[in-house]
Amino acid sequence: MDFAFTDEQEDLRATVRRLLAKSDVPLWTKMVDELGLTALAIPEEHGGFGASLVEVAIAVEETGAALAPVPLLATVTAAAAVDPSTPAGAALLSGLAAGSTVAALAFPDPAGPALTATRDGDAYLVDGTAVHVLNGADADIAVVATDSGLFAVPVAHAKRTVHPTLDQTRSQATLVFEAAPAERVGPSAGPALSLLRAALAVESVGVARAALAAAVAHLRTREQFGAPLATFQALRHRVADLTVHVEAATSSAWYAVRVADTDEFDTAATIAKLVATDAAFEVTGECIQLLGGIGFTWEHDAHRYFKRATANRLLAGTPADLRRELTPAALPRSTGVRGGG
Amino acid sequence: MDFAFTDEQEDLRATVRRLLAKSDVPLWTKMVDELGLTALAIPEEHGGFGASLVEVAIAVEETGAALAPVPLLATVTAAAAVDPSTPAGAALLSGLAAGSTVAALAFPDPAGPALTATRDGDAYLVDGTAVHVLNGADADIAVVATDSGLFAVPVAHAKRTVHPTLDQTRSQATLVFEAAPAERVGPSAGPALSLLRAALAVESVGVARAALAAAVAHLRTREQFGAPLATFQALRHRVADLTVHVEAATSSAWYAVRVADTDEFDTAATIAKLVATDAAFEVTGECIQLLGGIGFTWEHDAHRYFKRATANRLLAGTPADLRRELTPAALPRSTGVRGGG
Amino acid sequence: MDFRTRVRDWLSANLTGEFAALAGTGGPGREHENVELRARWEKALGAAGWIGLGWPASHGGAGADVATQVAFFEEYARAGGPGRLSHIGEYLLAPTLIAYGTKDQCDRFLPPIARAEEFWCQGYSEPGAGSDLAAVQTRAERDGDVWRVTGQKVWTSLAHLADWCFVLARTEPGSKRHTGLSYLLVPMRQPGVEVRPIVQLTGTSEFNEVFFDGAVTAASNIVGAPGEGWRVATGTLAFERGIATLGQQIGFARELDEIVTVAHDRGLLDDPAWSDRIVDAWVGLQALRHQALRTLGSGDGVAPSVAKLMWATWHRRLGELAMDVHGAAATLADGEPYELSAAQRLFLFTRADTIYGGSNEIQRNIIANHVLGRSRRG
Amino acid sequence: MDFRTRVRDWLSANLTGEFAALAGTGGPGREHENVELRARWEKALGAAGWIGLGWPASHGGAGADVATQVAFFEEYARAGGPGRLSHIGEYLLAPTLIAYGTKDQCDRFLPPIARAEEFWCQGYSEPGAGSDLAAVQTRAERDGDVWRVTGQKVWTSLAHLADWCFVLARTEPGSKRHTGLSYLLVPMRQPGVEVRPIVQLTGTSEFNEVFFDGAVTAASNIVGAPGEGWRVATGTLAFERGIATLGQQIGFARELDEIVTVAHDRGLLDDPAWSDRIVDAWVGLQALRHQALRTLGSGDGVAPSVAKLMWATWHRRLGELAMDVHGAAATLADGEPYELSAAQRLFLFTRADTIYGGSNEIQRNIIANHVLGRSRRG
Repeated sequence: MDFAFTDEQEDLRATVRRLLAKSDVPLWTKMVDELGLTALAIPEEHGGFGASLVEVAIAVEETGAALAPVPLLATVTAAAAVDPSTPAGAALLSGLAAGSTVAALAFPDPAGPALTATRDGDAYLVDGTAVHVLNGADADIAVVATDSGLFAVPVAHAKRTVHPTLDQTRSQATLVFEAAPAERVGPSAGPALSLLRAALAVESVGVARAALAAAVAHLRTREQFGAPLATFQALRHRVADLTVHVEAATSSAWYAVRVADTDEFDTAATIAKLVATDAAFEVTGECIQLLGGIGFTWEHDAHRYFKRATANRLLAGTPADLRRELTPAALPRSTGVRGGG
Repeated sequence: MDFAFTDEQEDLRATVRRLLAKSDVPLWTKMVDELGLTALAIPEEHGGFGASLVEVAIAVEETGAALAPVPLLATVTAAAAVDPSTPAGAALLSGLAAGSTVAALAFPDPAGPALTATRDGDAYLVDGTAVHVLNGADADIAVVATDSGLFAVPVAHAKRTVHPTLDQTRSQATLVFEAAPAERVGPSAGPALSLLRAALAVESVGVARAALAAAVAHLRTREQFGAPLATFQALRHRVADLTVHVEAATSSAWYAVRVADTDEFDTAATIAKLVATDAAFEVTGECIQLLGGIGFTWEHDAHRYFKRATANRLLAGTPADLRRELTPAALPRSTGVRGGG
Repeated sequence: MDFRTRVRDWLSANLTGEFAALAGTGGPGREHENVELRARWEKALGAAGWIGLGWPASHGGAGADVATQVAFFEEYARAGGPGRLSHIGEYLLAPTLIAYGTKDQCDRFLPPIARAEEFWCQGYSEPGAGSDLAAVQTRAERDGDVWRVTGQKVWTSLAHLADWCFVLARTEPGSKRHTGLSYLLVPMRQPGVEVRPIVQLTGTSEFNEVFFDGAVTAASNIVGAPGEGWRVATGTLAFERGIATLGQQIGFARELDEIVTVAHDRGLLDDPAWSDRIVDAWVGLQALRHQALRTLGSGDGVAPSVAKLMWATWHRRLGELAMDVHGAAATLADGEPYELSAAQRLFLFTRADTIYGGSNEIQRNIIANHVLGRSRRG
Repeated sequence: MDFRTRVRDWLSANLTGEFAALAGTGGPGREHENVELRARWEKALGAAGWIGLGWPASHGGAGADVATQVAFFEEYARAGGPGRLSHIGEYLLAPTLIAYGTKDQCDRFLPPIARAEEFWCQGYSEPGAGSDLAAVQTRAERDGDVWRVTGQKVWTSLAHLADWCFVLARTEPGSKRHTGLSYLLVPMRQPGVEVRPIVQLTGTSEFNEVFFDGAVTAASNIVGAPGEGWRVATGTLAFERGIATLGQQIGFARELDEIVTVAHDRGLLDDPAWSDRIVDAWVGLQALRHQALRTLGSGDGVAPSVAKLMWATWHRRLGELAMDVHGAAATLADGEPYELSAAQRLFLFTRADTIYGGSNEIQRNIIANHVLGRSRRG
């Protein structure tokens, strides 16, 4: 397996990073119009660049590192879930590639009733409630995971409640569908959740890396007791441990991206979500500690990284949920006897 | 609640410590004959000193710190469990006070059948299997926890299997009783397990403290990269964290000792066992790390502390067992609604 | 009537009427709540003689022993008494004055503290110094009958409410670190003092920056001799926590209860993985209690540092548990603009627990100095 | 036939007969097992051309790329191949000779390694120096045609089996730290060399003390110039792990399987608290694999340190889990005098994992130097 990035992919990363560093407004317009980030993995025949999920993940990781309040993750995960061979899917992808549409995946509460789609002549009607829809305040189209496939529903046809969020850099909405007109954009909701999880994992890598970089910059410049904080071994070792967390998160998140087209994807995305969001939570929390007093001020970005990491950890499957989902993979036979390796 | 020790108790501690420091042989004889340590808490009318469990715990903690391979903990916990108002109990206590008898508490496998005592005329017959009997190789009398009370059984009447142990400083035996003649020495086996747990907790405090002292001595004398290890902040902070563990273990273990005569004892002893043996496990394990290479040699005592801590953690209720036992206390009402404090 | 009963009766008779709304408000992470009403409540406490319980009778206190003071804190916490506003004066300044101040200073400053007529704040930390309390740049110059104070302090709790501030200032120009500092008592309500709240990660505020720009105080308002400020300031630092600990733990138990209720309502308690985690939190709380009971008043040098590390670390983990039992719902705030749930506030503010009042790192330094001997740094 | 199949077929055809008893023996914590038989097994490996796969063809190797070498390790581990004895020569000395040695040295030393006719050990660590590899006191003096080596090395794996030792010795009297060291190749089977096994906490032994008392080696047996020893030694330290990692993880998976079996047999798997804990161990193992796959051959400077910290810490926790699933029974040994169960051996020896081969502390120093810049110490 090759984890290396091509020169073009490295260029893409640098370009996205440059744009984000400018803190340009309107950022989203530039991301879409100038860089075409929503078009990356969309097939060329639908107006995209025909690149892979790797390019998408690069953009998501960098956007996460900048905590940019744009609906990139929501839109690109929705795009990646859509089946281009469905007519409605193809049409939706063209809109997403052009950047004229913002989309978001929509899932029901795992503890509540499923979302359903029923045929109504040539069309479909979607019913049910989707919760924690990411960037739900901005989305035009909800790509809804029902038990009979993936359906595109204009958010205008749903009752939308936008919630205040702990992590203020990303909105969430509850969408209530009551016989909402919908178009089928995929035969199965299957990979949608894994795509969202893998994207949250990769984004969490960016969040953790950026938080650690901020803490490292602080340690290198700030003096205490007559010496730079960066010379205190207890802090050095803490930074080393956090680096290990970031490295592990990077590996598991990118492993999931690299196996996105294989049978392994669901398991890999679940592992990545667990490993990377736990790591980001630990790293961003410890970065507050490394920063000391300013770390818990509103003014410093440290709490924003921490809150994003907290949200990414609890959304789309809590660590407790993910562990239970992984139990069959980890303990494949009830006899407890498994083959080596 | 007063945790302070009286001058006499401090003297006792110093005396025990002095004896242990001499690594005298035969240590046990001196502990019994010269210091009368098995007689401490036995009432004066039965040949003891009539002191409290505090004095006993002092001796147990110090003996643990020295990893002395003597059956002190086994004998004094058995003595403390015996009811002096029973005729056989009074007789047994006299023997224990005189040091002519070594006793040990005997419990069944919690997952197996209970030990039983049945009346046979004026006497009793004990049946069943006791496992992990501490110092089972040395014990003359097993003080057996049955479902109908506490019974003294000469080990000569049991089938004794002495096991090799991970922690070579304390033997364990399995005792199989088949209609073994027994005398009733207490109306209920109730407090016996709590006494053993509290004693293991206090002993673990001694073990942890001694291991940390050995590691601290190493850090203060050994130089690396041109400076004493004790000046490396990462190691200093580790020692600070281990000190916190030792302090917490000390408080919970001694709290249990101080409430031994109250209704709180069972819960306090269970908490003490959990807190103190987990702490000792963590501390003794990390001390190996702080010592580096010599820490995992047979020659250094570090592994002996670690193995004793490991055994104390797993015997008389594993952490997993203890948590389950504490669940009703921690979650007293199934409604989950509890009064404050 | 025994002391506990007296406290309990008084609280149940007085934490009523307008004060009923105060139950559970204020305190760390919630200092912004009900400030004016809490100030009135303090006056009621003072009038009833509950402030200064531990001061010697010769200084207007009740000369209560540690156990009695603990009993007060426990009953106060059990009754849901609000976070205190006069505690900085009562527990930090007053012991300092009693130990190092003149009779005139005690006569002038202790009674208004006991009556809650004057609130205090602490001017130690400075911007950029982090936990290094000796890195004082604030300076004070003697100018005739007054000291003129110029400089900046930070992390000053309740400065916006305070009438006075005890300030560590450099009075010997060119002096370094612990030398040349003085301990000055400076009135807050004057033109040369500006207080700016620091908004913290919860969106609320309880710490402040305090700017002194030629602020004036009478020449007599110095505790100890000029240049002795470090000794005076550190001599009473240990008063900061300790006695309040057992009362604080009652608040912790209440937070844990709320978590248990949520876990129960969400059906988590039948899952041993969840109940084990809650049992661990409960066991940790018992361990905090055992630690406090064993070390309170023992004079053990590292006990305050051990206790701070233990409770701050335990409390931070409790905040994580509070979020986890809510699951994904914990990512939604209660209202606009940034109204947080109790669990979210607990979760976020406990990140500050391990930093303020002597960070975990500082506590580890103190313990290591004790166990391993002093090191060159930290 | 693809490479993997070739390896698998050879192993299944050869790990039979007397060698069948070797399955799963040897390796860290078990180096004392079946030593003579394993030495014969190494000769079989050598005869089949499996030793030196990664060496360039110009040096008698197969010039295999990283993926191929990984494939060999994976198949070897999957087949239960025993712990290797020739790996120190193959993976530590050989790359050093290829990078820094003369053609004569390569011609003399590489073929006997490839045929498993000569085993090697590594003479770096010294008593009292801990992780400080530059604290070398062993000295070597040039005496006509030979070097005479005197000093003591410690933690020398497999020294009792080794024919040769590569020794870091001080050849410039009075030199300090990293300067004045030379990298010498010293024959072990001579009167001036004494090997004493170090008994470890498992009661078994795989490390040794090695005493050199005027031990002799030919003047030509120096790699690099005199005084360049530090550069030569550290230039190839990173070879130590890395490629073997994925094979090592197959062994870890086998250990985890045994734990799962015990947990199942004891009825623990129906308890979510236990299954969650095992899932966490399994997830950690997947994370080790992802880390290895991403960083293998990447040339990332901190990757070996990150990997070492990750696996050693994970493995230590696995050892604790192995004991815990047995419960109280884990406190009983298997037999006299001190025969340990697999779980006990795993548990105890994993305490060494975080110390040998660069302790966790040393790895953290290396990572911190990379992320924060070098510090004065460590």
